[in-house]
Amino acid sequence: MTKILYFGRLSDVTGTAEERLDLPDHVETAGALRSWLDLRFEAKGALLEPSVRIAVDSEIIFDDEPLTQANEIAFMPPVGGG
Amino acid sequence: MTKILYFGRLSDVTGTAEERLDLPDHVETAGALRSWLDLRFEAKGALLEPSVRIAVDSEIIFDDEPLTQANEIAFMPPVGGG
Amino acid sequence: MLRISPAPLDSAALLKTFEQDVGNAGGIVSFSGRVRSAAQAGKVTGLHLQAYSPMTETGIEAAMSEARQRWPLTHSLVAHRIGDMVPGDTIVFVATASKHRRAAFEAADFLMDYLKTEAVFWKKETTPSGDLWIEPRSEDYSDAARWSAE
Amino acid sequence: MLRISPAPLDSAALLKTFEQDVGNAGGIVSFSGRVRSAAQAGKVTGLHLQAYSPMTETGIEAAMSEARQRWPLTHSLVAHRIGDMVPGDTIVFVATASKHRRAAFEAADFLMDYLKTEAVFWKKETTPSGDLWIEPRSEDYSDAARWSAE
Repeated sequence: MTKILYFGRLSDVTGTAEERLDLPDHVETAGALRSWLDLRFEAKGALLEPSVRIAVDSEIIFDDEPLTQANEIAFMPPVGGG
Repeated sequence: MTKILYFGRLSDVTGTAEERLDLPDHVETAGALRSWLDLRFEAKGALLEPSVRIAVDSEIIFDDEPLTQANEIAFMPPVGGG
Repeated sequence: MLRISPAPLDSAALLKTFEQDVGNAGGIVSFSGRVRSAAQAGKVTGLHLQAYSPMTETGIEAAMSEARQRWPLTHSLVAHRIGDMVPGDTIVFVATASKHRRAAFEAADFLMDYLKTEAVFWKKETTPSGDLWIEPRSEDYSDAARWSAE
Repeated sequence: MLRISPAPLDSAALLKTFEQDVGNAGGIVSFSGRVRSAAQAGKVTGLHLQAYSPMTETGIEAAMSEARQRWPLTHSLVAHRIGDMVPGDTIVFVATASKHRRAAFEAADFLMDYLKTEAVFWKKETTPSGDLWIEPRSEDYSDAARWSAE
Protein backbone atom coordinates (compact mmCIF):
# COMPACT_ATOMS: atom_id res chain seq x y z
CA MET A 1 0.00 0.00 0.00
CA THR A 2 1.18 3.50 -0.80
CA LYS A 3 0.08 6.54 1.17
CA ILE A 4 -1.07 9.37 -1.09
CA LEU A 5 -1.43 12.93 0.22
CA TYR A 6 -3.35 15.74 -1.47
CA PHE A 7 -2.38 19.17 -0.16
CA GLY A 8 -4.07 22.54 -0.32
CA ARG A 9 -6.88 22.92 -2.84
CA LEU A 10 -6.29 19.44 -4.19
CA SER A 11 -8.01 17.87 -1.18
CA ASP A 12 -11.17 19.72 -2.28
CA VAL A 13 -10.82 18.14 -5.73
CA THR A 14 -10.20 14.62 -4.47
CA GLY A 15 -12.46 14.86 -1.44
CA THR A 16 -9.73 13.50 0.80
CA ALA A 17 -6.41 14.74 2.17
CA GLU A 18 -4.95 11.27 2.52
CA GLU A 19 -5.57 7.76 1.29
CA ARG A 20 -3.82 4.41 1.05
CA LEU A 21 -3.80 2.67 -2.32
CA ASP A 22 -2.34 -0.27 -4.16
CA LEU A 23 -0.92 1.27 -7.31
CA PRO A 24 -1.61 -0.70 -10.48
CA ASP A 25 1.44 -2.14 -12.22
CA HIS A 26 1.23 0.26 -15.15
CA VAL A 27 1.59 3.28 -12.81
CA GLU A 28 5.38 3.32 -12.76
CA THR A 29 6.22 7.04 -12.99
CA ALA A 30 5.01 10.27 -11.39
CA GLY A 31 3.41 11.23 -14.69
CA ALA A 32 1.50 7.96 -14.94
CA LEU A 33 0.27 8.39 -11.38
CA ARG A 34 -1.02 11.90 -12.19
CA SER A 35 -2.97 10.60 -15.20
CA TRP A 36 -4.39 7.60 -13.38
CA LEU A 37 -5.55 9.57 -10.33
CA ASP A 38 -6.84 12.51 -12.37
CA LEU A 39 -9.14 10.12 -14.23
CA ARG A 40 -10.11 8.24 -11.07
CA PHE A 41 -11.18 11.46 -9.31
CA GLU A 42 -12.60 13.02 -12.48
CA ALA A 43 -10.33 15.93 -11.50
CA LYS A 44 -10.45 17.49 -14.99
CA GLY A 45 -6.69 18.03 -15.11
CA ALA A 46 -6.25 19.46 -11.60
CA LEU A 47 -3.66 16.75 -10.83
CA LEU A 48 -1.94 17.25 -14.20
CA GLU A 49 -1.08 20.94 -13.80
CA PRO A 50 2.68 21.55 -14.02
CA SER A 51 2.42 23.86 -10.98
CA VAL A 52 1.37 20.82 -8.95
CA ARG A 53 4.56 19.07 -7.91
CA ILE A 54 4.93 15.48 -6.80
CA ALA A 55 7.06 14.43 -3.85
CA VAL A 56 8.01 10.84 -3.20
CA ASP A 57 9.09 10.24 0.37
CA SER A 58 9.73 13.99 0.76
CA GLU A 59 11.73 14.43 -2.45
CA ILE A 60 10.30 16.34 -5.41
CA ILE A 61 10.51 14.21 -8.57
CA PHE A 62 9.89 14.86 -12.26
CA ASP A 63 7.07 13.23 -14.19
CA ASP A 64 9.36 10.79 -15.98
CA GLU A 65 10.94 9.52 -12.78
CA PRO A 66 9.95 6.16 -11.29
CA LEU A 67 7.89 5.67 -8.14
CA THR A 68 9.95 2.65 -7.10
CA GLN A 69 9.44 1.68 -3.47
CA ALA A 70 7.49 4.84 -2.69
CA ASN A 71 5.97 4.76 0.79
CA GLU A 72 4.40 8.19 0.66
CA ILE A 73 3.53 10.29 -2.37
CA ALA A 74 2.38 13.89 -2.04
CA PHE A 75 0.57 16.08 -4.58
CA MET A 76 1.71 19.62 -3.83
CA PRO A 77 0.01 22.64 -5.40
CA PRO A 78 1.86 26.01 -5.30
CA VAL A 79 3.01 26.73 -1.77
CA GLY A 80 3.33 29.85 0.32
CA GLY A 81 3.01 30.72 3.98
CA GLY A 82 3.64 33.87 6.04
CA MET B 1 23.81 87.91 26.12
CA THR B 2 23.78 85.06 23.66
CA LYS B 3 23.82 81.42 24.70
CA ILE B 4 26.45 79.42 22.81
CA LEU B 5 26.37 75.59 22.75
CA TYR B 6 29.26 73.33 21.74
CA PHE B 7 28.13 69.80 20.92
CA GLY B 8 29.96 66.51 20.64
CA ARG B 9 33.75 66.69 20.42
CA LEU B 10 33.67 70.50 20.29
CA SER B 11 33.00 70.69 24.03
CA ASP B 12 36.40 68.98 24.52
CA VAL B 13 37.99 71.67 22.37
CA THR B 14 36.31 74.60 24.12
CA GLY B 15 36.32 73.07 27.59
CA THR B 16 32.64 73.88 27.98
CA ALA B 17 29.34 72.65 26.54
CA GLU B 18 27.55 75.92 27.09
CA GLU B 19 28.36 79.57 27.79
CA ARG B 20 26.73 83.00 27.69
CA LEU B 21 28.52 85.77 25.82
CA ASP B 22 28.14 89.32 24.65
CA LEU B 23 29.09 89.14 20.99
CA PRO B 24 31.33 91.99 19.78
CA ASP B 25 29.81 94.29 17.19
CA HIS B 26 32.04 93.05 14.38
CA VAL B 27 30.70 89.47 14.82
CA GLU B 28 27.68 89.85 12.55
CA THR B 29 27.62 86.55 10.64
CA ALA B 30 28.00 82.86 11.42
CA GLY B 31 31.36 82.90 9.67
CA ALA B 32 32.62 85.83 11.76
CA LEU B 33 31.49 84.03 14.92
CA ARG B 34 33.42 80.90 13.94
CA SER B 35 36.63 82.91 13.38
CA TRP B 36 36.27 84.92 16.57
CA LEU B 37 35.59 81.87 18.79
CA ASP B 38 38.20 79.69 17.11
CA LEU B 39 40.85 82.30 17.98
CA ARG B 40 39.47 82.85 21.47
CA PHE B 41 39.62 79.09 22.28
CA GLU B 42 42.87 78.57 20.36
CA ALA B 43 40.84 75.83 18.67
CA LYS B 44 43.24 75.57 15.71
CA GLY B 45 40.42 75.53 13.16
CA ALA B 46 38.11 73.05 14.94
CA LEU B 47 35.28 75.60 14.85
CA LEU B 48 36.01 76.49 11.21
CA GLU B 49 35.55 73.02 9.73
CA PRO B 50 32.80 72.99 7.07
CA SER B 51 31.44 69.75 8.61
CA VAL B 52 30.67 71.76 11.77
CA ARG B 53 27.31 73.40 11.17
CA ILE B 54 25.91 76.39 13.00
CA ALA B 55 22.31 76.61 14.18
CA VAL B 56 20.73 79.85 15.29
CA ASP B 57 17.66 79.30 17.42
CA SER B 58 17.39 75.75 16.02
CA GLU B 59 17.81 76.69 12.37
CA ILE B 60 20.95 75.76 10.44
CA ILE B 61 22.45 78.84 8.78
CA PHE B 62 25.23 79.45 6.27
CA ASP B 63 28.43 81.30 7.15
CA ASP B 64 27.43 84.46 5.31
CA GLU B 65 24.07 84.73 7.06
CA PRO B 66 23.57 87.24 9.90
CA LEU B 67 23.22 86.35 13.58
CA THR B 68 20.58 89.05 14.12
CA GLN B 69 18.63 88.63 17.36
CA ALA B 70 20.09 85.20 18.04
CA ASN B 71 19.19 83.90 21.47
CA GLU B 72 20.93 80.55 21.17
CA ILE B 73 23.71 79.55 18.80
CA ALA B 74 24.86 75.94 18.49
CA PHE B 75 28.08 74.56 17.02
CA MET B 76 27.17 71.14 15.66
CA PRO B 77 29.82 68.66 14.51
CA PRO B 78 28.74 65.71 12.31
CA VAL B 79 25.76 63.96 13.88
CA GLY B 80 24.63 60.36 14.11
CA GLY B 81 22.70 58.21 16.58
CA GLY B 82 21.41 54.66 16.68
CA MET C 1 16.30 28.30 15.28
CA LEU C 2 13.12 27.02 13.64
CA ARG C 3 9.84 26.41 15.35
CA ILE C 4 6.65 25.26 13.59
CA SER C 5 3.68 24.77 15.83
CA PRO C 6 -0.08 25.26 16.11
CA ALA C 7 0.47 27.14 19.39
CA PRO C 8 -0.17 30.91 19.32
CA LEU C 9 2.86 33.10 18.59
CA ASP C 10 3.69 35.97 20.93
CA SER C 11 6.02 38.32 18.99
CA ALA C 12 7.05 40.30 22.05
CA ALA C 13 7.95 37.17 24.02
CA LEU C 14 9.82 35.75 21.02
CA LEU C 15 11.77 39.00 20.57
CA LYS C 16 12.62 39.03 24.27
CA THR C 17 14.01 35.48 24.19
CA PHE C 18 15.83 36.16 20.93
CA GLU C 19 17.52 39.26 22.34
CA GLN C 20 18.64 37.29 25.38
CA ASP C 21 20.16 34.60 23.15
CA VAL C 22 21.84 37.17 20.95
CA GLY C 23 23.71 39.01 23.66
CA ASN C 24 25.46 42.16 22.48
CA ALA C 25 25.24 41.78 18.69
CA GLY C 26 24.64 45.24 17.27
CA GLY C 27 21.33 45.04 15.42
CA ILE C 28 18.22 42.91 15.55
CA VAL C 29 15.50 42.99 12.90
CA SER C 30 12.17 41.29 13.41
CA PHE C 31 9.15 40.75 11.21
CA SER C 32 5.72 39.78 12.52
CA GLY C 33 3.04 38.80 10.06
CA ARG C 34 -0.53 38.68 11.22
CA VAL C 35 -3.70 37.23 9.83
CA ARG C 36 -5.59 40.00 8.06
CA SER C 37 -9.32 40.45 8.32
CA ALA C 38 -9.58 41.50 4.69
CA ALA C 39 -7.99 39.75 1.73
CA GLN C 40 -8.43 39.03 -1.96
CA ALA C 41 -11.79 37.39 -1.37
CA GLY C 42 -13.19 40.08 0.94
CA LYS C 43 -13.78 39.64 4.64
CA VAL C 44 -11.80 36.84 6.25
CA THR C 45 -12.97 35.24 9.46
CA GLY C 46 -10.42 32.48 9.76
CA LEU C 47 -7.28 31.02 8.28
CA HIS C 48 -6.00 27.47 8.14
CA LEU C 49 -2.35 26.75 7.40
CA GLN C 50 -1.16 23.30 6.43
CA ALA C 51 2.47 22.10 6.54
CA TYR C 52 4.08 18.89 5.32
CA SER C 53 6.73 17.53 7.67
CA PRO C 54 9.63 17.14 7.19
CA MET C 55 9.61 18.95 3.80
CA THR C 56 8.46 22.20 5.39
CA GLU C 57 11.22 22.12 8.02
CA THR C 58 13.91 20.99 5.59
CA GLY C 59 13.09 23.80 3.17
CA ILE C 60 13.05 26.53 5.80
CA GLU C 61 16.27 25.25 7.34
CA ALA C 62 17.92 25.37 3.91
CA ALA C 63 16.77 28.98 3.47
CA MET C 64 18.09 29.88 6.94
CA SER C 65 21.38 28.25 6.06
CA GLU C 66 21.55 30.20 2.81
CA ALA C 67 20.85 33.41 4.73
CA ARG C 68 23.73 32.65 7.10
CA GLN C 69 26.02 32.11 4.10
CA ARG C 70 24.98 35.32 2.38
CA TRP C 71 25.00 37.63 5.40
CA PRO C 72 27.15 37.74 8.54
CA LEU C 73 24.36 36.81 10.97
CA THR C 74 25.04 35.86 14.54
CA HIS C 75 21.53 34.44 15.09
CA SER C 76 18.30 33.83 13.20
CA LEU C 77 14.87 32.63 14.18
CA VAL C 78 11.81 31.53 12.22
CA ALA C 79 8.66 30.76 14.17
CA HIS C 80 5.68 29.76 12.03
CA ARG C 81 2.23 28.94 13.19
CA ILE C 82 0.16 26.24 11.51
CA GLY C 83 -3.42 25.04 11.91
CA ASP C 84 -6.39 27.29 12.58
CA MET C 85 -6.09 31.02 13.23
CA VAL C 86 -8.30 34.09 13.36
CA PRO C 87 -7.60 37.65 12.14
CA GLY C 88 -5.02 39.42 14.29
CA ASP C 89 -3.21 36.21 15.19
CA THR C 90 0.49 36.21 14.47
CA ILE C 91 1.18 33.68 11.73
CA VAL C 92 4.94 34.17 11.38
CA PHE C 93 7.75 35.75 13.35
CA VAL C 94 11.24 36.10 11.88
CA ALA C 95 14.23 37.63 13.65
CA THR C 96 17.83 38.14 12.56
CA ALA C 97 20.83 39.51 14.41
CA SER C 98 24.06 40.88 13.01
CA LYS C 99 26.76 43.37 13.83
CA HIS C 100 25.77 45.05 10.55
CA ARG C 101 22.25 46.38 10.42
CA ARG C 102 22.06 46.13 6.63
CA ALA C 103 22.75 42.39 6.91
CA ALA C 104 20.04 41.94 9.54
CA PHE C 105 17.49 43.80 7.39
CA GLU C 106 18.32 41.98 4.18
CA ALA C 107 18.38 38.54 5.77
CA ALA C 108 14.99 39.02 7.44
CA ASP C 109 13.55 40.30 4.16
CA PHE C 110 15.04 37.33 2.30
CA LEU C 111 13.63 34.82 4.79
CA MET C 112 10.17 36.38 4.54
CA ASP C 113 10.28 36.20 0.74
CA TYR C 114 11.19 32.53 1.04
CA LEU C 115 8.36 31.89 3.50
CA LYS C 116 5.81 33.66 1.31
CA THR C 117 6.64 31.96 -1.95
CA GLU C 118 8.66 28.80 -1.46
CA ALA C 119 8.06 27.46 2.03
CA VAL C 120 5.93 24.32 2.01
CA PHE C 121 2.66 25.69 3.41
CA TRP C 122 -0.86 25.80 2.06
CA LYS C 123 -3.22 28.49 3.22
CA LYS C 124 -7.00 28.42 3.32
CA GLU C 125 -9.11 31.46 4.16
CA THR C 126 -12.56 31.21 5.64
CA THR C 127 -14.92 33.88 4.33
CA PRO C 128 -18.67 34.43 4.66
CA SER C 129 -19.06 32.93 1.17
CA GLY C 130 -17.02 29.82 1.94
CA ASP C 131 -13.46 28.57 2.22
CA LEU C 132 -10.79 29.48 -0.32
CA TRP C 133 -7.29 28.12 -0.80
CA ILE C 134 -4.86 30.99 -1.40
CA GLU C 135 -1.76 30.66 -3.57
CA PRO C 136 1.04 33.28 -3.74
CA ARG C 137 0.37 36.59 -5.49
CA SER C 138 2.55 37.65 -8.40
CA GLU C 139 3.88 40.41 -6.09
CA ASP C 140 5.25 37.72 -3.78
CA TYR C 141 7.06 36.02 -6.64
CA SER C 142 8.63 39.25 -7.88
CA ASP C 143 9.79 40.01 -4.32
CA ALA C 144 11.44 36.62 -4.08
CA ALA C 145 13.04 36.91 -7.51
CA ARG C 146 15.07 39.90 -6.32
CA TRP C 147 17.44 37.58 -4.47
CA SER C 148 18.38 35.41 -7.42
CA ALA C 149 18.77 38.35 -9.81
CA GLU C 150 21.81 39.59 -7.88
CA MET D 1 5.22 58.13 17.45
CA LEU D 2 8.55 59.51 18.65
CA ARG D 3 10.03 59.08 22.08
CA ILE D 4 13.45 60.37 23.13
CA SER D 5 14.37 59.68 26.72
CA PRO D 6 17.21 58.67 29.02
CA ALA D 7 15.02 55.84 30.37
CA PRO D 8 16.04 52.28 29.39
CA LEU D 9 14.36 50.87 26.26
CA ASP D 10 12.66 47.47 26.43
CA SER D 11 12.28 46.26 22.82
CA ALA D 12 9.86 43.47 23.70
CA ALA D 13 7.58 45.81 25.65
CA LEU D 14 7.74 48.40 22.86
CA LEU D 15 6.88 45.78 20.23
CA LYS D 16 3.98 44.56 22.33
CA THR D 17 2.50 48.06 22.68
CA PHE D 18 3.14 48.80 19.01
CA GLU D 19 1.33 45.64 17.92
CA GLN D 20 -1.64 46.54 20.10
CA ASP D 21 -1.81 50.01 18.54
CA VAL D 22 -1.48 48.60 15.04
CA GLY D 23 -4.37 46.18 15.19
CA ASN D 24 -4.65 43.89 12.19
CA ALA D 25 -2.21 45.54 9.76
CA GLY D 26 -0.46 42.74 7.91
CA GLY D 27 3.22 43.16 8.64
CA ILE D 28 5.34 44.71 11.37
CA VAL D 29 9.09 45.23 11.09
CA SER D 30 11.19 46.21 14.06
CA PHE D 31 14.83 47.11 14.52
CA SER D 32 16.61 47.13 17.86
CA GLY D 33 20.09 48.58 18.07
CA ARG D 34 22.20 47.86 21.10
CA VAL D 35 25.35 49.32 22.53
CA ARG D 36 28.26 47.12 21.47
CA SER D 37 31.09 46.18 23.76
CA ALA D 38 33.64 46.45 20.96
CA ALA D 39 33.93 49.31 18.48
CA GLN D 40 36.42 51.23 16.34
CA ALA D 41 38.51 52.14 19.38
CA GLY D 42 38.55 48.66 20.94
CA LYS D 43 36.72 47.69 24.10
CA VAL D 44 33.85 49.97 25.03
CA THR D 45 32.63 50.18 28.60
CA GLY D 46 30.09 52.96 28.23
CA LEU D 47 28.33 55.20 25.77
CA HIS D 48 26.96 58.70 26.13
CA LEU D 49 24.45 60.08 23.66
CA GLN D 50 23.68 63.77 23.45
CA ALA D 51 20.61 65.29 21.74
CA TYR D 52 19.68 68.91 21.02
CA SER D 53 16.02 69.66 21.56
CA PRO D 54 13.98 70.55 19.60
CA MET D 55 16.24 70.03 16.56
CA THR D 56 16.59 66.32 17.27
CA GLU D 57 12.84 65.80 17.49
CA THR D 58 12.05 68.03 14.51
CA GLY D 59 14.51 66.16 12.31
CA ILE D 60 13.29 62.70 13.25
CA GLU D 61 9.67 63.75 12.85
CA ALA D 62 10.45 65.04 9.36
CA ALA D 63 12.08 61.69 8.49
CA MET D 64 9.05 59.81 9.83
CA SER D 65 6.78 62.04 7.78
CA GLU D 66 8.88 61.38 4.67
CA ALA D 67 8.66 57.64 5.36
CA ARG D 68 4.86 57.87 5.55
CA GLN D 69 4.81 59.70 2.22
CA ARG D 70 7.08 57.19 0.50
CA TRP D 71 5.52 54.00 1.86
CA PRO D 72 1.94 53.07 2.77
CA LEU D 73 2.54 52.74 6.50
CA THR D 74 -0.27 52.45 8.99
CA HIS D 75 1.97 53.14 12.00
CA SER D 76 5.57 53.97 12.81
CA LEU D 77 7.53 54.32 16.02
CA VAL D 78 10.97 55.66 16.84
CA ALA D 79 12.19 55.31 20.43
CA HIS D 80 15.70 56.61 21.04
CA ARG D 81 17.63 56.55 24.24
CA ILE D 82 19.93 59.40 25.23
CA GLY D 83 22.34 59.95 28.12
CA ASP D 84 24.57 57.27 29.61
CA MET D 85 24.41 53.61 28.58
CA VAL D 86 26.43 50.43 28.95
CA PRO D 87 27.08 47.64 26.40
CA GLY D 88 23.98 45.55 25.76
CA ASP D 89 21.59 48.44 26.43
CA THR D 90 19.11 49.14 23.66
CA ILE D 91 19.91 52.53 22.18
CA VAL D 92 17.22 52.65 19.48
CA PHE D 93 14.01 50.84 18.63
CA VAL D 94 12.20 51.45 15.35
CA ALA D 95 8.97 49.78 14.28
CA THR D 96 6.87 50.14 11.13
CA ALA D 97 3.56 48.58 10.16
CA SER D 98 2.03 48.19 6.73
CA LYS D 99 -0.28 45.94 4.80
CA HIS D 100 2.71 45.40 2.48
CA ARG D 101 5.72 43.78 4.07
CA ARG D 102 8.14 45.31 1.55
CA ALA D 103 6.95 48.78 2.64
CA ALA D 104 7.43 47.95 6.32
CA PHE D 105 10.98 46.65 5.67
CA GLU D 106 12.04 49.56 3.51
CA ALA D 107 10.61 52.22 5.81
CA ALA D 108 12.32 50.76 8.90
CA ASP D 109 15.59 50.54 6.98
CA PHE D 110 15.19 54.15 5.78
CA LEU D 111 14.47 55.42 9.29
CA MET D 112 17.53 53.63 10.67
CA ASP D 113 19.72 55.15 7.96
CA TYR D 114 18.38 58.58 8.88
CA LEU D 115 19.01 57.97 12.59
CA LYS D 116 22.57 56.79 11.97
CA THR D 117 23.70 59.62 9.73
CA GLU D 118 21.41 62.62 9.95
CA ALA D 119 19.61 62.57 13.27
CA VAL D 120 20.89 65.23 15.64
CA PHE D 121 22.80 63.08 18.14
CA TRP D 122 26.41 63.01 19.27
CA LYS D 123 27.89 59.83 20.58
CA LYS D 124 30.80 59.38 22.97
CA GLU D 125 32.32 56.03 23.78
CA THR D 126 34.12 55.33 27.02
CA THR D 127 37.09 53.01 26.58
CA PRO D 128 39.92 51.93 28.90
CA SER D 129 42.15 54.49 27.18
CA GLY D 130 39.69 57.37 27.54
CA ASP D 131 36.57 58.87 26.03
CA LEU D 132 36.11 59.22 22.30
CA TRP D 133 33.47 61.08 20.31
CA ILE D 134 32.27 58.92 17.40
CA GLU D 135 31.09 60.35 14.10
CA PRO D 136 29.31 58.31 11.38
CA ARG D 137 31.32 55.79 9.38
CA SER D 138 31.51 56.11 5.60
CA GLU D 139 29.41 52.89 5.47
CA ASP D 140 26.62 54.75 7.25
CA TYR D 141 26.71 57.56 4.70
CA SER D 142 26.63 55.19 1.73
CA ASP D 143 23.67 53.34 3.29
CA ALA D 144 21.79 56.61 3.68
CA ALA D 145 22.66 57.76 0.15
CA ARG D 146 20.72 54.81 -1.29
CA TRP D 147 17.45 56.59 -0.59
CA SER D 148 18.22 59.79 -2.47
CA ALA D 149 19.79 57.96 -5.42
CA GLU D 150 16.42 56.49 -6.38
